Amino acid sequence: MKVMNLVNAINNALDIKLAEDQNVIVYGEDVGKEGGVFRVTEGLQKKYGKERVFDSPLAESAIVGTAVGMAAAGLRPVVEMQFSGFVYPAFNQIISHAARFRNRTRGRYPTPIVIRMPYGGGINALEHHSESMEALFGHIPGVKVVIPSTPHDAKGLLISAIESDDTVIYMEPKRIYRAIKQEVPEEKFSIPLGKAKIIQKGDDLTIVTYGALVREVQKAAVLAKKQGISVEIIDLRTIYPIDRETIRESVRKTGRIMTVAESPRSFSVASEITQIVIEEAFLYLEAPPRRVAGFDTIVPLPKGEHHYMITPEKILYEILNIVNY
Amino acid sequence: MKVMNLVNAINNALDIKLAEDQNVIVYGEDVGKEGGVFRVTEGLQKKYGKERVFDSPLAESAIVGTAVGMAAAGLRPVVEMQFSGFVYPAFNQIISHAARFRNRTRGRYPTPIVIRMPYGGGINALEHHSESMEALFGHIPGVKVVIPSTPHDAKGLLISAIESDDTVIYMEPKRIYRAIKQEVPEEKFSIPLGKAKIIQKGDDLTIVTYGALVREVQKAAVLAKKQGISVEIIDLRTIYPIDRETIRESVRKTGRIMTVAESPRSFSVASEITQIVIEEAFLYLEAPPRRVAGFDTIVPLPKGEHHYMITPEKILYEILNIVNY
Amino acid sequence: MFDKYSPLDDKMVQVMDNEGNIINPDLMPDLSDEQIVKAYKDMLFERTADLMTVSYQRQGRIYTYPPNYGQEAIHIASAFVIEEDDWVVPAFREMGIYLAKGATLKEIFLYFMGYEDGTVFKNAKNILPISVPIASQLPHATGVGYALKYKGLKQAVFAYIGDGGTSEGDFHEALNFAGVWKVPVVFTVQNNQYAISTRKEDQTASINYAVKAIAYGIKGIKVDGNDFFAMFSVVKQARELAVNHYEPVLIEAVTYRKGAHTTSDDPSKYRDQEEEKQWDLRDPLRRLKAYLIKKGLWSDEQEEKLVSEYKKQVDRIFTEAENYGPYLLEDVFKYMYADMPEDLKQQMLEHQRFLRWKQEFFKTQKQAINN
Amino acid sequence: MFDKYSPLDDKMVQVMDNEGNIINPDLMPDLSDEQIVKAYKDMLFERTADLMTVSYQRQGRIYTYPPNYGQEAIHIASAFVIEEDDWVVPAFREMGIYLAKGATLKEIFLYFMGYEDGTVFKNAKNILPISVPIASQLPHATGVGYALKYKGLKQAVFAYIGDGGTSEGDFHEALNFAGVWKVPVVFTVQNNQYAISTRKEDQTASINYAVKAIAYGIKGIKVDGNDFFAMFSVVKQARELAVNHYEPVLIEAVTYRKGAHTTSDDPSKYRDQEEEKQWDLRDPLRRLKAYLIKKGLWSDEQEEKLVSEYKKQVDRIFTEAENYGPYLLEDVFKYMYADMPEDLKQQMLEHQRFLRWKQEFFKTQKQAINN
Ligand SMILES: Cc1ncc(C[n+]2csc(CCOP(=O)(O)OP(=O)(O)O)c2C)c(N)n1
Ligand SMILES: Cc1ncc(C[n+]2csc(CCOP(=O)(O)OP(=O)(O)O)c2C)c(N)n1
Ligand SMILES: [Mg+2]
Ligand SMILES: [Mg+2]
Repeated sequence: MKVMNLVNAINNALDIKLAEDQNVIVYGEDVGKEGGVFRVTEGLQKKYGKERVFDSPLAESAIVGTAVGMAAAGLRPVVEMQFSGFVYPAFNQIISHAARFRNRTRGRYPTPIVIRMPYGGGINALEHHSESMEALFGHIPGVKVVIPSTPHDAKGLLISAIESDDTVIYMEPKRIYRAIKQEVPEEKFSIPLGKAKIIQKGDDLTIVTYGALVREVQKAAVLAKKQGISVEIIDLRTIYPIDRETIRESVRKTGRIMTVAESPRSFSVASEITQIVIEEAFLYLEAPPRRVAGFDTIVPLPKGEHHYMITPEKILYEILNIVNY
Repeated sequence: MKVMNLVNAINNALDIKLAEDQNVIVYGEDVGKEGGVFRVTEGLQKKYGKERVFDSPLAESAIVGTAVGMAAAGLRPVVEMQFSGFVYPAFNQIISHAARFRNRTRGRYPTPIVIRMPYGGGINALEHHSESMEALFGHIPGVKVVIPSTPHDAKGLLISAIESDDTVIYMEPKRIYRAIKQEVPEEKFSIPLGKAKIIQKGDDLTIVTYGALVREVQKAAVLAKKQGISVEIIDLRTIYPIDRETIRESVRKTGRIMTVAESPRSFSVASEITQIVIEEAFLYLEAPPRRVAGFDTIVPLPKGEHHYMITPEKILYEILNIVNY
Repeated sequence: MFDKYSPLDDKMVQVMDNEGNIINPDLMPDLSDEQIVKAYKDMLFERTADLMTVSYQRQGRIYTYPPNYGQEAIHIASAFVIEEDDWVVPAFREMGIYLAKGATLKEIFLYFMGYEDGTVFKNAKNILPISVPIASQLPHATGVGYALKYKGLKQAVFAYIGDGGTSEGDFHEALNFAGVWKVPVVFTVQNNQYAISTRKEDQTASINYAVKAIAYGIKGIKVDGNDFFAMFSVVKQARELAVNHYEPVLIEAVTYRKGAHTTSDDPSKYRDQEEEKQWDLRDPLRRLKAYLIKKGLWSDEQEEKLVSEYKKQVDRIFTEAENYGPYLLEDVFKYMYADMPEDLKQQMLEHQRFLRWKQEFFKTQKQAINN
Repeated sequence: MFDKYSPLDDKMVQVMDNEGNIINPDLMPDLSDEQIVKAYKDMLFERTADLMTVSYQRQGRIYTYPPNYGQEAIHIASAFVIEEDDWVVPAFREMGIYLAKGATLKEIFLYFMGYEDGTVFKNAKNILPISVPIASQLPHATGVGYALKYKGLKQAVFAYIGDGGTSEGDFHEALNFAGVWKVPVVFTVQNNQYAISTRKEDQTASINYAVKAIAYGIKGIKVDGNDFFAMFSVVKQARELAVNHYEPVLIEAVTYRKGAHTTSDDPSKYRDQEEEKQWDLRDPLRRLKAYLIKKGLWSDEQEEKLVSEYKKQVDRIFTEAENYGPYLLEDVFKYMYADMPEDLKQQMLEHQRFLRWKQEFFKTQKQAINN
């Protein structure tokens, strides 16, 4: 075991996979010499050489597009989008190819690609550096979408993502890149994709969340406890395919559910979870499923960001709303 | 009044706006000389000249990106994506600029752009020519998303879209381009964006739908009637911002609601409507809101498309399910 | 040839004139008469199959189809160069190449009849599927090239695109990456004068398409794509640059789309017959046939006989394709992910429940639905 | 100049050497001594403001900031050419141009303090906001150019991008459209040798950035971007081509990013001090100052005095910016649409309800939250 933050854990997962599989290739803007703007790939070029870990030209569409070609020819590329706000030039390659090659070729050419990207707000960043648009990826048939919330999960999920024969969008909550430290096994281990984790048991209410907001929900749960409310917290871990079973069992027990996420609220993961709950547990509901999400606005620049960010107080407010329904 | 199909009605709306506003410019791939692959812009280049209606090079990102620049300099571009399946190269320009310029510049530079695109399945097309990905646009803060279902609406909504100071994604259900004919006023009229339309009153169940599926829902309603079920049909018309009020009033009355749409079901318009209904009418619900939507798969090529398409029978099946809940 | 050539001079490499005379013997490829006859036959086969496919479409027996008519020399010349282990990255208008690579005509028919099965090219080695979103296939070619180089394989990648496709960002990014990575990729722009209805004057202001190579530090060459010999020589030398020197190459193959853009298109809307006639003189089959006839290697009688054989063959294959098995519900779901997610399984089961209900319900109700 | 120049020769247009000697008098612009002194002062102001901004950032008084340090000659020379009605389409590293266009330093500070207000450039005519997604601003420039031509206005558009940005698809598409549409746009690539940590060898294999113009049938020129005179002459003539002949132009301005990519970046990770020293000799201020001193138009004393004035001025403006008003909740919502949708209004109201509750609740509960 070794104490790691999220950055260390992701680096460690890449290191392990680069070491054990010659087909794994890591590239993207500034990931080579510099080790990425967040230093996630630091040291890997030195260790594995420029042919396996390298800086690409500045062009997201070709970064993903070349990965599709590499995958077809047997490699397992892990590419980085410098920020999730800059993934859009690659959208066509993701939606038209990475997500579709397997189906188009009836399984002949799978796309074992991982597209890593830091996402989310709360770091006082420039425009386009703070968004949470995971729901867009959730709606694209053919990709999986993974978001870790701890160093431990970041490692185990990334290893699964690299080993998956499907394209995985792997979104990294940059706000907690260095904020959470944890003991993580140094050896290889993996966490299955598509399985949520109950990180706190509770009776009165289920909260589904993921990424950086897991921590905020945990804080809110402490506040709620002082109000005599027992919260069950589910860390979704995988946005698609969603673990309906874990959600179902939890909400059937608690009778109340709320999704907490930072993205714009309309057409969001929260809406989807509400739909799932309605399908799976309508008769168990004691209150309407709520969404605690960002506004349907652009994330404000730093001076206005506090209006947008979801705080433990806001979560508590919503907890009280749902419990007192 | 004149009998028009959807293609005629859209052409007519463009004609009217080109005639009355010198700032309106129409361009895209093959929209000039040829009048577009669906002939929607036929005759307009001849009438208004090559400077106002023209073929652009084959590049969707620049089509939208130049429109952002034109809009900043005072024009009102109406651009065409040849098929909605080819809008993805333009995603960055849509999400990072067309949707954000107004907010970024605190209103100084609005983006009065209309991005037209045929969408949806059922025409036995090649790959990428059949998808319905309107939910992606719904999740992007800063754009409006409009889908007409009749020639009359197509004209009135397009005129509003062109006159709107916001970017409007205007999706045209190509399956009914020529299938529906209707008397449409020849003079200018407009239909406000963001307002749904109740196209059939009913008591037992509300069905929300839009685009080509309105017609299928109407057929299903006829079948349902034979089973003694009275269906209220809402044509959403605008995907964002959604007309919560019309939905709320209807479902409070009927107690049951179902959304019928062709897109992949996860993270879809249907999920969003369920969330809205839960927020607006939880205590009025006699059955869980249902979604009748496409599978979370890629739309199959023509020989498999029938598995995917939503038929009146399928809608009826779901109606019976919800009514017998 | 590449050493002396600059695309800035806007010259077009040619070996044979419109009447089949060899006007540039230096570049005349070293092919045996048999090989040349074989090439002509392959072009004839492609053309026959293509024209018949268009007529099947007119009969409503196949869906939208993009004809290859007029572009056969590009395909067959390339096919003659492409080696078994080389990779092909298609656009959608290179039938002759797919066939040479081992794809079957039946598969191609299946694809345009609406089966994904048709683009798997099951027994063809190292060929990617047909790619519809314009230019988006080129980054794949660069990526395959990277993998080949990374693995130390002596193989080339042959990627295809149209003239209009050069305007897309992906064209730029793919060629730029190829230049930086120095990967063994031969990019061929089939300049058939049109992107649907759009001509070069509305597509780009560059003097030609080959000069675009300069932006990527790679070699570019413009060749008469209706001249089998010129095309063969250029592709051959491009392959050598790619495989032996890791030099990507951009080939502009000048040709003419004699048919419609697709069977949904009507070219009379945007071009005149005079132009079509002019290009008939440069028709790739006409030219190679003239050469063969002059050399006494071919005759109209042989052609007539062969074409009628080909027609029978194509028709037999087409009928076979028409009798292909059903498209099952599970085929919609099966290939989405390596392991089908539970949710997808449920969606499939739910639909099956509906299908069972439907059968029951409409049997008992005897209801007519006006679909 | 443009007639004789070919970017294929990879020559860099220069007027002044590193010591301020005029080595190419033919291209020496016709500027008065006062104008040249004014230009130097503007460069000095930009540099002073820039260096101070970096130090404010170090003090935690401003967020991430991309320094302009070393690129001042490009900005001020361009600013001297750009006319009042001309349009500017920024990337994010052209402070001197924004200021010349009428943006205020206060606004620039506000932007990097985290207010959208700072990129409105309220009293600046015809300038678009700062654009963060690389290369995505170039299509806007082409679009503005189209509008100007359409309206028959004799105005040019000046668009900016970095060397790395040339790899993006939008660079390609924007320049290609500009070439086809023949719009009056001057595209300037500020080649500061780095895209964050990435150098040219990993960015493109073209011999330089100016040759990329050939792919679009437009003129391309490579100029010493640290040479005020050369830069001025090139931009001036480019503007004339644009405005009088609707000829878009691509300028590669060779410079060096003396500072970090942004204040979050640490260049010592990827470049060595020796290189930085070499570029110090080519510093744009150093060179113009040498010219002025030789001509007796400037002195170290004058400079010292002026810089200390500038520092006070900048500091005053910065403090003013620091005292800018609050960012209200409604500012998050107000500008999303022309008319605020009902749904957004409700979201704002709901948040206000929460804020009122919060105040009440935590007053009574006296609870501490560990945020
Ligand atoms: C990204 C994208 N945009 C638009 C289309 C629609 N489309 C299909 S073919 C075509 C024209 C292609 O022209 P060209 O590249 O010259 O190839 P050709 O068809 O002439 O072989 C267009 C616009 C598409 N398939 N993909
Ligand atoms: C589309 C996009 N991808 C990535 C980034 C992150 N990023 C910001 S600046 C930069 C490098 C830009 O280099 P260059 O174009 O040379 O301009 P410079 O910063 O040197 O002025 C990168 C990769 C971005 N802003 N936009
Ligand atoms: Mg073409
Ligand atoms: Mg740079």
